[in-house]
Amino acid sequence: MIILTVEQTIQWMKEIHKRMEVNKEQLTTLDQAIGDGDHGINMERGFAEVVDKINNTDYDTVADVLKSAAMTLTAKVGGASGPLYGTAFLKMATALQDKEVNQQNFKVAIDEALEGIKMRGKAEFGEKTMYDVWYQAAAFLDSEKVEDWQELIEACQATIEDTRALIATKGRASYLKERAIGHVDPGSMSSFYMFEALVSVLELEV
Amino acid sequence: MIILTVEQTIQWMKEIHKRMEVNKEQLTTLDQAIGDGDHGINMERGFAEVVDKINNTDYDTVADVLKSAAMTLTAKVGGASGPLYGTAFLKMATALQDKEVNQQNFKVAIDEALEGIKMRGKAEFGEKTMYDVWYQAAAFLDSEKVEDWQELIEACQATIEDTRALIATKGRASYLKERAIGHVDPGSMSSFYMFEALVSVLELEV
Amino acid sequence: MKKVLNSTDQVVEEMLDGFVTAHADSVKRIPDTTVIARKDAPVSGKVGLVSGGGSGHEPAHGGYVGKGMLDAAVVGEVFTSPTPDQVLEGIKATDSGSGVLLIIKNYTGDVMNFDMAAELAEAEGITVEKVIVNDDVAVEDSTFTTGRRGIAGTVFVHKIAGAIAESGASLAEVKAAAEKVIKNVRSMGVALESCTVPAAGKPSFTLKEDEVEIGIGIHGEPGIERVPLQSANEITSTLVAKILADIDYTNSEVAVLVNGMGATPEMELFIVHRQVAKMLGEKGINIYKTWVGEYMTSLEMTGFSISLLKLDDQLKEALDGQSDAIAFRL
Amino acid sequence: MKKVLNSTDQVVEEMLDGFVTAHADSVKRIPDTTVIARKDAPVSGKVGLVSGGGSGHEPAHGGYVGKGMLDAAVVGEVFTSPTPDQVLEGIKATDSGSGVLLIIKNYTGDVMNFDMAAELAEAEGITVEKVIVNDDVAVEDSTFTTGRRGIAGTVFVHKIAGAIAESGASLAEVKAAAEKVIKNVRSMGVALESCTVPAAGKPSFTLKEDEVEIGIGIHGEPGIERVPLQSANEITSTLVAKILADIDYTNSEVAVLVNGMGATPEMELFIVHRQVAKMLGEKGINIYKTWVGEYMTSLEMTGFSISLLKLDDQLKEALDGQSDAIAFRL
Ligand SMILES: Nc1ncnc2c1ncn2[C@@H]1O[C@H](COP(=O)(O)OP(=O)(O)O)[C@@H](O)[C@H]1O
Ligand SMILES: Nc1ncnc2c1ncn2[C@@H]1O[C@H](COP(=O)(O)OP(=O)(O)O)[C@@H](O)[C@H]1O
Ligand SMILES: [Mg+2]
Ligand SMILES: [Mg+2]
Ligand SMILES: [Mg+2]
Ligand SMILES: [Mg+2]
Repeated sequence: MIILTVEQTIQWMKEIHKRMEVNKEQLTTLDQAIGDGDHGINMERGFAEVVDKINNTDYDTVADVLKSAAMTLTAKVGGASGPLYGTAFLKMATALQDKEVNQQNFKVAIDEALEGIKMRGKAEFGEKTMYDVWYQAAAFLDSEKVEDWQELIEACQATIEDTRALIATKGRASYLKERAIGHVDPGSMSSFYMFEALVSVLELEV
Repeated sequence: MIILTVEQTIQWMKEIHKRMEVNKEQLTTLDQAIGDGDHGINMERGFAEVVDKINNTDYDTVADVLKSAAMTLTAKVGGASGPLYGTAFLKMATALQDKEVNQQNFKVAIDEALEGIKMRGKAEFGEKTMYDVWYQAAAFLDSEKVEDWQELIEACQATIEDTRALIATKGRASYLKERAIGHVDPGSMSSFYMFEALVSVLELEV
Repeated sequence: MKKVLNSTDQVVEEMLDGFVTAHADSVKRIPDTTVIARKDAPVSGKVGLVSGGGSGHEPAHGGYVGKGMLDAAVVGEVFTSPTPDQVLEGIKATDSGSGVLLIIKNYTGDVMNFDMAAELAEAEGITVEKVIVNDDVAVEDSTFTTGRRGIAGTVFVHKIAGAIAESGASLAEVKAAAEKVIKNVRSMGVALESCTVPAAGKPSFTLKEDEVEIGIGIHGEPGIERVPLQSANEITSTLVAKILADIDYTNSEVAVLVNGMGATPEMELFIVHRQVAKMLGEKGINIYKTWVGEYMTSLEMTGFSISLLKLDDQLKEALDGQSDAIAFRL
Repeated sequence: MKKVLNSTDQVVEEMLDGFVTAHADSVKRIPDTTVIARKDAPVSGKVGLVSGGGSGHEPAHGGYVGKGMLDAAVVGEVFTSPTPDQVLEGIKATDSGSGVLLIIKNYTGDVMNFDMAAELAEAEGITVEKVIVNDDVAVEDSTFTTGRRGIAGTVFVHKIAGAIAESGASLAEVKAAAEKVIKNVRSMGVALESCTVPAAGKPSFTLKEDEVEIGIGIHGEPGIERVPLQSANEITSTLVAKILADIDYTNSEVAVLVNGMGATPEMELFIVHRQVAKMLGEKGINIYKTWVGEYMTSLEMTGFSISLLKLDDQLKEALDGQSDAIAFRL
């Protein structure tokens, strides 16, 4: 069964942008605490560009939409999150090339995205980065067939809370050592919004 | 009748220093309002040096004490007030050279100091500078024989209040035009302390 | 936030415009990019030197573009690494066929974006090498983590690699010289007050009236430790001691860089330098040359960093080489 | 007050010490004075150029000492003119028998102290001439008052008089060139935040979060008007319009100096320069050369000034002349 259409994928990007806009200041504040205070700015700017690009392009496949997003994020965001998200979406696009997006294929795509982030960022699970959230999301999709997509949100949510307790060993937060404890990782938070946005379109009637 | 001995002149300088120390912040605050915020610092530094110099020198005449003060102020203060007060005290010293300090000679000395400030600063009465206070002090001494030195303090005090209402046409306060109105001139204030210190030693039993 | 701006999302664009307008005799902007290049780039027969990073570090990096230093600086958003396509433009604008060296400061974002650009350039047939500057001793050097950051010591890498490249050396030689500098330069900084990223609109961190943050990076990242405000000599001693503990400077000659973070009066930087010179003198470390001023800033952050570069004859000669870069004339 | 200091009454002493230590290859301190002189002063056969003023304006004035610019800078306490005996030491250190030109900024204190020094020097048989810089159009030029202040435009006087002196010109010729610069240079500044004099311990003035002070001097003196914070373009337009109204720059070539007051990020100065260039372009005024950076600061004041110097061939040539001064290498 197809779980994601071209229309839904476009909507997914718009829903992400909406969340980045609304939470721009929250993400920036999180990044001020343990990074350099630009994550919300980067994300909002990046997804505004993605939406702009998508609004001006016709798409035949989900893969094409994701590829557009990937290219735009890579070319417009910069910083750590630009290449990481750019890679994640590019890997998803490649995995879904010439395929319909059923749950099985989508799971593979998320696995690929996860591998992409790992490859690009040299991150492992538990280093207090966005990787943690993608790792949990992938793990969730691995578990049988999904009945209730809300559970994906909950899984991600739990991971975010887990990052709070961690010392970071990748990204700028790693400079802080113990002082990073008690703070949520901004990239994990923005990844959470991506999955939250995804669920909101998966449940759309199309 | 001698009104000022060597001892009293030395004491005069110490009394000035005491007042500059106590009122350093007030003078600086006045100068922050309409100048560059260093007058209290300049005055305290200058008279500390004067006292230091005087403590380490033996004097035979009032003129010598005043000359020491003049040289020290000129060499250690800088800014506008350094040359102006340096000149004032130097002119007093010159006027009192080889003379005993009776009221008549002292009056002439203050007249000379006044002329010195005018020559150095090209100031006239009513330009909202220290000149105003010296002008009033000289005018007061011109008026018959002084019975009550407290009246000199009152004359100076009144002049200070007068400077508040003026637009300045000399010194940094002149840049402010109308905005200088309502603020007392810092140099007038420090001159007031000099005369206040003078009266305190004139009334000393020696 | 009180800044001289027109619009927070145009700061980089307008700065670049103002920069090339001011210095049109020596630099150019590659059209439709955020790349500032030497006016005569690519310089035929010469290895191209490209650096860059987020903006907000002015005069880095545009100020270091010029004969004897960088061929191009690629500029990102404030405190945000430039994107791979922009870096690629920088590489293309400076490659004369002799290859291009990328001088990257060790931040995850910078490394990833420059890496991707290098891959793209290689795909277009341009030979690219990279060096990664990691002079900040405030951060632990560990292979399991991100490792030390690149901060003000990077300026020495630009200068020396620039002189070597100008002498007609090969890409491998220029890279080797840059790596020698990286191996021999250490830095550490302190902040008294935070900066404010224009688009964020509020300070990156807040310190109490009597607190300083030791070991800050150059992007308003928090440092390693908050301590009470101390005297200039004490703060300086802390930083210098940490630097000297990291590599052995005994009996060596060094170049010193006392770098203002943006809002610290130069007067205070000289007071710091006085203590640096005193400490080095006591340790028998000879100062070959000193720079005091703003070289790698964090917008209007108050604070400073100290960098020490251990020299040998090759490095000395390269350090003394002529430079036309606007912010590093020699 | 949060500053990198050891003791508020040692700032000048320690700064001078740090300065000469950092730049011992090109400058020296005349022992027991606050005079920074060219290492080779007095330069035989050359007119000596002496300037100075209070400290807190760094890199002014020590940074302008060097071949092609000043022979000596005499430094006073923070924002306080140096005393006559110190200026005299500066004169004596630089007179090679060809006479000395004093470049004085028009402040009552500076004028009086330098005047007294000139009298003392003349008494010792040294020929001394003076020029008084008064480029600040924020202040009215009137013979009944103190007249306009001298601000950042003074740097152009140093540069051009320096080049003319270096060419072997006579005292009269150097003075004439300096006066030509003074006649043709105009400046104006704005502050966003005050500075704090170390010994005062509190800001010289206070502005509201949305207020700027137009027409400030360089000592934390209040300006002429407080207005709401505007865009970079608007503030710049106000200053440039005031400058252009003062002398006729039509069809001329100009040198531009966009000068940071101490804490303004260079990024913002370039945004200002962008608008300056735009306005001059619209008026058909041609920019010959531009400087953007910190040249005449007020400690850590936030703000900037703009200076325009109208050029002729003589001034252009002198402006282009070589300079070894630490803060104005050319
Ligand atoms: N090596 C890495 N691997 C995976 N994620 C990383 C890595 N480094 C940083 N990140 C993620 O990127 C986020 C920061 O993104 P952003 O603030 O946009 O970039 P920058 O750190 O360059 O300012 C972090 O919160 C973290 O989740
Ligand atoms: N031309 C002048 N004639 C007389 N007094 C002057 C003149 N200019 C300034 N003053 C006096 O000097 C005072 C300022 O002294 P100070 O703050 O120490 O010097 P500066 O203005 O150089 O900082 C003013 O308040 C004023 O009384
Ligand atoms: Mg960030
Ligand atoms: Mg004053
Ligand atoms: Mg960043
Ligand atoms: Mg003063």
